[in-house]
Amino acid sequence: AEKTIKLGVIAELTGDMPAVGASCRNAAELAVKEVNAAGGLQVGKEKMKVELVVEDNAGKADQSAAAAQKLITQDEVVAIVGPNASRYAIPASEIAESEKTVLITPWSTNPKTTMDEKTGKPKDYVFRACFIDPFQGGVLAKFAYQTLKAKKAAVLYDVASDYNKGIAEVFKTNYEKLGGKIVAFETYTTNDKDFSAQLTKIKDAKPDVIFLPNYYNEVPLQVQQAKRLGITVPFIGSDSWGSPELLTLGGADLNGYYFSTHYAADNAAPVAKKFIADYEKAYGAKPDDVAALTYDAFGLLFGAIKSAGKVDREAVRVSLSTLPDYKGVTGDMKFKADSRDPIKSAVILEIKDGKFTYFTNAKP
Amino acid sequence: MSASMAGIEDIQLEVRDLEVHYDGIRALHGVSFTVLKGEIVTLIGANGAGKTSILRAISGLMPYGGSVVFEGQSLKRISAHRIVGLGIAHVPEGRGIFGNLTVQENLRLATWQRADKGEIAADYDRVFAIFPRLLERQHQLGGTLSGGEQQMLAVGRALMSRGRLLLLDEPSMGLSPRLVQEIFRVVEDINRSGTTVLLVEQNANRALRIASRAYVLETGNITLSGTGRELLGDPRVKEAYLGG
Amino acid sequence: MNTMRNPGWEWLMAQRWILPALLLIGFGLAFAIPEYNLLNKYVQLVMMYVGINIILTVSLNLVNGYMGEFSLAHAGFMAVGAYTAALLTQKVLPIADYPGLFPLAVLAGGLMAALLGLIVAIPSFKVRGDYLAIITLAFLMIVKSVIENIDYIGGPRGIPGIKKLTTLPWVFFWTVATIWVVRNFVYSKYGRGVLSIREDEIASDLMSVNTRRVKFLAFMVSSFFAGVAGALFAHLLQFISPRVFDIIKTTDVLIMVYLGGIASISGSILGAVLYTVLLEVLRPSNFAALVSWLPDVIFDPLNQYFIRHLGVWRMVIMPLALVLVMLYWPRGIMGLREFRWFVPKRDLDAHHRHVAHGGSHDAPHGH
Amino acid sequence: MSEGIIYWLQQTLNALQLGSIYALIALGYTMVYGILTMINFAHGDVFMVGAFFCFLAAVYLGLPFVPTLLLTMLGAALVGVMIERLAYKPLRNAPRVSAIITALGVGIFLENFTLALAPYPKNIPALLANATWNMGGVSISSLQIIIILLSLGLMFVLDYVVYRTPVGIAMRAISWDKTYVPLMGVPLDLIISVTFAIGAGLAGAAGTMYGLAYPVIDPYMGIMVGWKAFISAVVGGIGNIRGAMIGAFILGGVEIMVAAFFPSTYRDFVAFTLLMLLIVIRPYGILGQPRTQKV
Amino acid sequence: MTLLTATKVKHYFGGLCAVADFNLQLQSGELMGIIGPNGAGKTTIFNLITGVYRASEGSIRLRDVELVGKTPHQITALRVGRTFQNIRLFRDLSVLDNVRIAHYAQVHYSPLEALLHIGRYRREEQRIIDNSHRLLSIFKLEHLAGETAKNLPYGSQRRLEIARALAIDPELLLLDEPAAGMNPNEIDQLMEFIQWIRQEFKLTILLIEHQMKLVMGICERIMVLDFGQTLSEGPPTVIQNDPKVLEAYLGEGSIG
Ligand SMILES: Nc1ncnc2c1ncn2[C@@H]1O[C@H](COP(=O)(O)OP(=O)(O)OP(=O)(O)O)[C@@H](O)[C@H]1O
Ligand SMILES: Nc1ncnc2c1ncn2[C@@H]1O[C@H](COP(=O)(O)OP(=O)(O)OP(=O)(O)O)[C@@H](O)[C@H]1O
Ligand SMILES: [Mg+2]
Ligand SMILES: [Mg+2]
Repeated sequence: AEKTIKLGVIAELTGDMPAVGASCRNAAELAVKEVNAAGGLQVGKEKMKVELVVEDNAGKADQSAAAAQKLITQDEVVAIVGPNASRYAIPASEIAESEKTVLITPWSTNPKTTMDEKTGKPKDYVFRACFIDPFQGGVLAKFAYQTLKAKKAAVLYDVASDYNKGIAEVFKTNYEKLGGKIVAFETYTTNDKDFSAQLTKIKDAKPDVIFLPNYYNEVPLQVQQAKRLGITVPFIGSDSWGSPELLTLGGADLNGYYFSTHYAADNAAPVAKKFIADYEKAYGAKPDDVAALTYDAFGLLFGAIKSAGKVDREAVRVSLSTLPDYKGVTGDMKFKADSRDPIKSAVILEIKDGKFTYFTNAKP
Repeated sequence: MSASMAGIEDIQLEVRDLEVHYDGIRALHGVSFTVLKGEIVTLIGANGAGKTSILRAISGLMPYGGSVVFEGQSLKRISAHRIVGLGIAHVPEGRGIFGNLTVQENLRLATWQRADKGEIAADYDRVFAIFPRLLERQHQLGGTLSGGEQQMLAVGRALMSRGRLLLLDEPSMGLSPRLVQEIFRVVEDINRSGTTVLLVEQNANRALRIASRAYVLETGNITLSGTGRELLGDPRVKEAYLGG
Repeated sequence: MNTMRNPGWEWLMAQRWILPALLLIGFGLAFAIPEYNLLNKYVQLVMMYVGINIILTVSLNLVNGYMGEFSLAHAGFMAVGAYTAALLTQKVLPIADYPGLFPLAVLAGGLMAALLGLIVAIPSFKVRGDYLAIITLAFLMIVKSVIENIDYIGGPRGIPGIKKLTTLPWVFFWTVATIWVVRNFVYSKYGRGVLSIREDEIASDLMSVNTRRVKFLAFMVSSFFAGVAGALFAHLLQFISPRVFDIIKTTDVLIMVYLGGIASISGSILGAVLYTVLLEVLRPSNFAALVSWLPDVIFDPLNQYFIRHLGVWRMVIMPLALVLVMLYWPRGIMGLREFRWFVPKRDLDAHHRHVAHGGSHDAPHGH
Repeated sequence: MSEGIIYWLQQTLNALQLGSIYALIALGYTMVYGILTMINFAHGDVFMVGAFFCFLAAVYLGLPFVPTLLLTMLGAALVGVMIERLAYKPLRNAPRVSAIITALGVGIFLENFTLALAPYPKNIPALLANATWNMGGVSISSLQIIIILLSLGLMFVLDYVVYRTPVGIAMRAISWDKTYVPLMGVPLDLIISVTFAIGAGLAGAAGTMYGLAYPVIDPYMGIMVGWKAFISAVVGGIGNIRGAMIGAFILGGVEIMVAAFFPSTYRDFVAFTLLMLLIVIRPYGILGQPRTQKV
Repeated sequence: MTLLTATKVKHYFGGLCAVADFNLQLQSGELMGIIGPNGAGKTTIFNLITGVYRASEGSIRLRDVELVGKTPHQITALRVGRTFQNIRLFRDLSVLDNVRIAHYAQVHYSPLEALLHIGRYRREEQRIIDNSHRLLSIFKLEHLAGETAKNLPYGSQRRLEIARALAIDPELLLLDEPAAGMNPNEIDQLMEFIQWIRQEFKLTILLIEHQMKLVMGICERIMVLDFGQTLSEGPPTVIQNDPKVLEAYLGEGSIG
């Protein structure tokens, strides 16, 4: 039989964030289908087909590790894409690191995912396709203070979720450094649907802007409830807003608000436009940022394998870390020699007429 | 009077070759007997002889082999709550009072299958006339009644369901001598007013005295039968059940 | 009690040497497997999960099965053990220089969990049934909330980069220790006290059982081993966060306990093995590999339309299987029964003193 | 009005709304819980299925509010009865905990089965016009009022059914001991099925109302809600309708007020500690009574 | 010598006064009966003595130890054993375990010895097993040692309950309606049996019973309770003919 390149995916297909897992799997399958449709990947002199092994982690840390171990030792994949949430990506990355296999997490923004806790240095084999929390928190603080000219800000975030809490804290630090005042720093817990107590408190504190670094399935509820309580100030958010689902779920309630994310569909490069069209054709829905980042993770991998010229884990790692500027759906990215986090920029989108519209590019 | 001499229309309950199993172990080995209209029939037997099992089978609380025919109708595949509707009332062993219901609610529950409002009211009066204590305790929770009161309630409940055949499982258990007398008197009264009674009792002396006929049950088999008087005089019964 | 009457089985169960023999072989293998890579690392990892799950299941069975309460706090105790041990190995003990200190950390995790077991044990003197279930649930939520609010231990971000100290021999050792101690407990006056509390607490007290002391011990032993399991888990996964120990984790352990059977050590072992292994076997690619012997005409469409989508469906199949098992064995597969290997010989003999040789059954409720 | 009072009033209103939402779910929960004394882990998931039925009816059939609500209740009731017949009835004479675990299994099944069909969260359209009034700084919405009234109304209806009607007496009798219930002429299976149907129908209604109040639904939305219903029912006193209501309001009140007057990070800690103390102080719930069991 | 003294014991359930003014002096070695109408408070008195309920007022002393305020297991450890009006065996446990459990206070090993099966564990366990078997064989239950208690016929369950009560090595044995559900013939056997264990185990017995045959047959002294108060007290012959007792309890008729 012909030789194939085996790549693994670990996705949150079941458990607490199935939508993330579904997008990740969809984009992965799309990426692989495209490559194979083109006859396969050019490795050295031959074209090789790509074979995908998708594993569910059931939204559990231990199953993430098991899935990683299985993909590496049993399926002998060349590299792994996923998991997405940091709390699943970290245990999987520990396995990848000790088994010397490249793992790219599309969406884990926790700095610790790619860092070796013991040495304080970056891990050798663990990469990511997205920017990290401190970067984004900084961007947003600046945006709120300088662009929106908000002197007082309130934050409402999920205290039980690493991502939300991380960004909220970075935002707070940076915002205060700029001279702004955080008038309310309120929390809730994952799966809460009622935020009225916290929002009433926030209303009482009279902020100029409210920051919601929360997931797109919670943000509409928060905004609606805030409006019902008579809160009129604008809201801003982070990349966790960046799913077209936000618009379906939130409707017109969200018009006029801003959030930072990885790319702007309407201001995108041709690669992105093509991806969006293909994805929509295949799955009947617009890709969210997890899908886009997963697609880019595969793009990075394909590039690395191609330039390595052979199907070898170590070679893939070396060529990935030295990959020249990669033009992906979510923008241009490149890994610095001493970092596993790509250098890439964020964009700020505005929600206008029920659509995401490009507002500005942002650097911290 | 024996069963064979009675006309078909007189037979109210006919039990044939009744077999019952618990966890695969046979507790009744083909028991047969009949109860005629208007009789008090008593079943006596040692602990574990299977008396309770017979009653449970008749009122459809457990599956069995053999047949049970009530007023010409086989009860075999009829569910327990329908059997009540057909006219069999059962005062179970241990009384089966619903402790979280008041006395009144316990009584009311037993009228589930009845629609005759006026007569229900009359039956309440009848029950309270028989057991004035229940009237006093109408609003007390069943679970806090004393043993004797609970027994009264259990019998009262059976009366409320207007059974033509009353199955009584050890109604005198745990009652003071005075109440025992009272219960037996009530059983006779109820019988006199037209209700057939199938009575299971440990207090063989008394039971045989009020019984028209009796059967002796030993480890799942009927070993003796006759009129109450006959058995009361039978030396075998005397030795095994009436004590020295 | 009547499912296993065939003579071969009877003979097997009567061989008292088998368990010690298995133990020895087990220990040998536990060292040999990682040393010589007899099995691939994925299988090794799953084996370690199985071991940890056995510890969790056997220890929870003590409270939920033997004592008949419905505790939901197990993941909470596990968290306490995990955090205590991880903090010790990360920040206090010089583990880098002396990896041999690891057992100390595990022990400390267990002890800390046992200490917090008091929070549940004390209300249990007064509160029972579903009301106690709420208390255990509240305990779990409180533990989670406390961890989330302490930034020093990572808050919701948890502790990454924990040293990988949990190895197959250690897991095996602790699994055996758990089984042994819990079994010893069960076959002692305290264990019988626990059983009698399940049956009838008032009567138990009136038959001289010091119910408070017994509950106290049962909760302590149970939470101790939950803590141990947590400590091992932390140093296997190399990462812990409050989310890892949420109500879902408790639910998993509950399923394993009741699947295997209440008040049965062999049942708990069975439940943990079945559940853990089945979840892995039902992974699409594993499942595909299992049925790959099928002819292509059958396999290809099966794979194309079903197996590849098993990722989501395995979580549909698992609970269905659980329901079916419960319908068939309402007390769990081994409910109230025990492999005679686990029953002390003295107990076995005591129950069969006057029963003719061979006319035996599996000891009821493990006695 | 001073700002402090407005704040107070607003938070009280918030508490009332959250409490009634919990009550809506807890009432159905406690019905089933009351008679079978079985922690019905699947209740929260029937509630979730109800919310999805509501979504289907509103979006795919384009139905207005009332038919949607009725259809949802009917659908949920059917699901409830099916679960009872297939998964609980065979275990009626088994230990209580077997049915609890079966319920757990059924719940997980419902979650993941729904998930397999609908991996992304769904949005429930606004079936009711939701007006918001501002009364001197305190805002009240029509939906809030509807939910509060609905849960109060339901409580009275259920309370009447359980304590005043023959069906209610039968239900309570079953909860005490079902062995001899048939001897009263009561069709045991039917009553249990009816109770399940009512309980599940209420879960469906709660799913709809919840969906309107918090319009984003997903397959796992029932888990936490199920636990909260369980807590409400137990805190109020198992099987006690009014108790469930009170329990729900206590839970809602504590959650809102702790967040309102403490740093909100401590909410869960304080709320659950209070809950624990409450149970220790009242080991049979607020309105519950120990089952008088004579020694 | 007085073994048990109760003075001015009162007990309320909510508003209900179940025991109004109970006084008792029980001599060591005595066999005394308590009778009285249903709901007179007889069982409640047993519950007060054994610590199931805490007396609202008054004092109950075993020799000079005050029992009010002690927990049931503490009282049991002072060698007070009892049976129940409604059988309360550990239904799902084996017959042997039912008896072994009641040895709890007499098994002397520490939790640590129990967890590791070391030290005194083996010796003590063996001793308890032997003693349990001894009791079971006295009650003709030895062949059923491995049987689950709930599968026993009613009569055997009653016997097992007494065996279990004896396992705590009581000095004072409280029997609550031991003859309930027995036919007259079985009651005869029970009477003999009670007298025999009394000798064999050197027991002081207090028993509640509605079967006059048994009460009048074996009790040396009888106390009649009504509405939580002593109505009459004395030897059987006196009680039998006391008009108050006839009126409140025995009714117009005979015994049995
Ligand atoms: N639930 C049960 N499980 C197993 N065996 C049972 C059960 N109920 C009764 N048996 C057995 O069936 C036989 C007949 O029991 P049954 O209760 O019918 O006797 P009985 O004549 O009513 O006795 P008693 O006078 O004690 O009430 C006995 O041997 C008893 O042990
Ligand atoms: N736990 C309880 N709660 C409320 N009332 C109770 C409780 N236990 C007993 N009682 C009441 O106290 C009174 C005495 O009850 P007790 O059980 O002592 O009577 P008894 O003399 O043993 O009667 P019997 O001969 O019927 O067993 C009764 O009126 C009873 O209803
Ligand atoms: Mg009987
Ligand atoms: Mg009594």
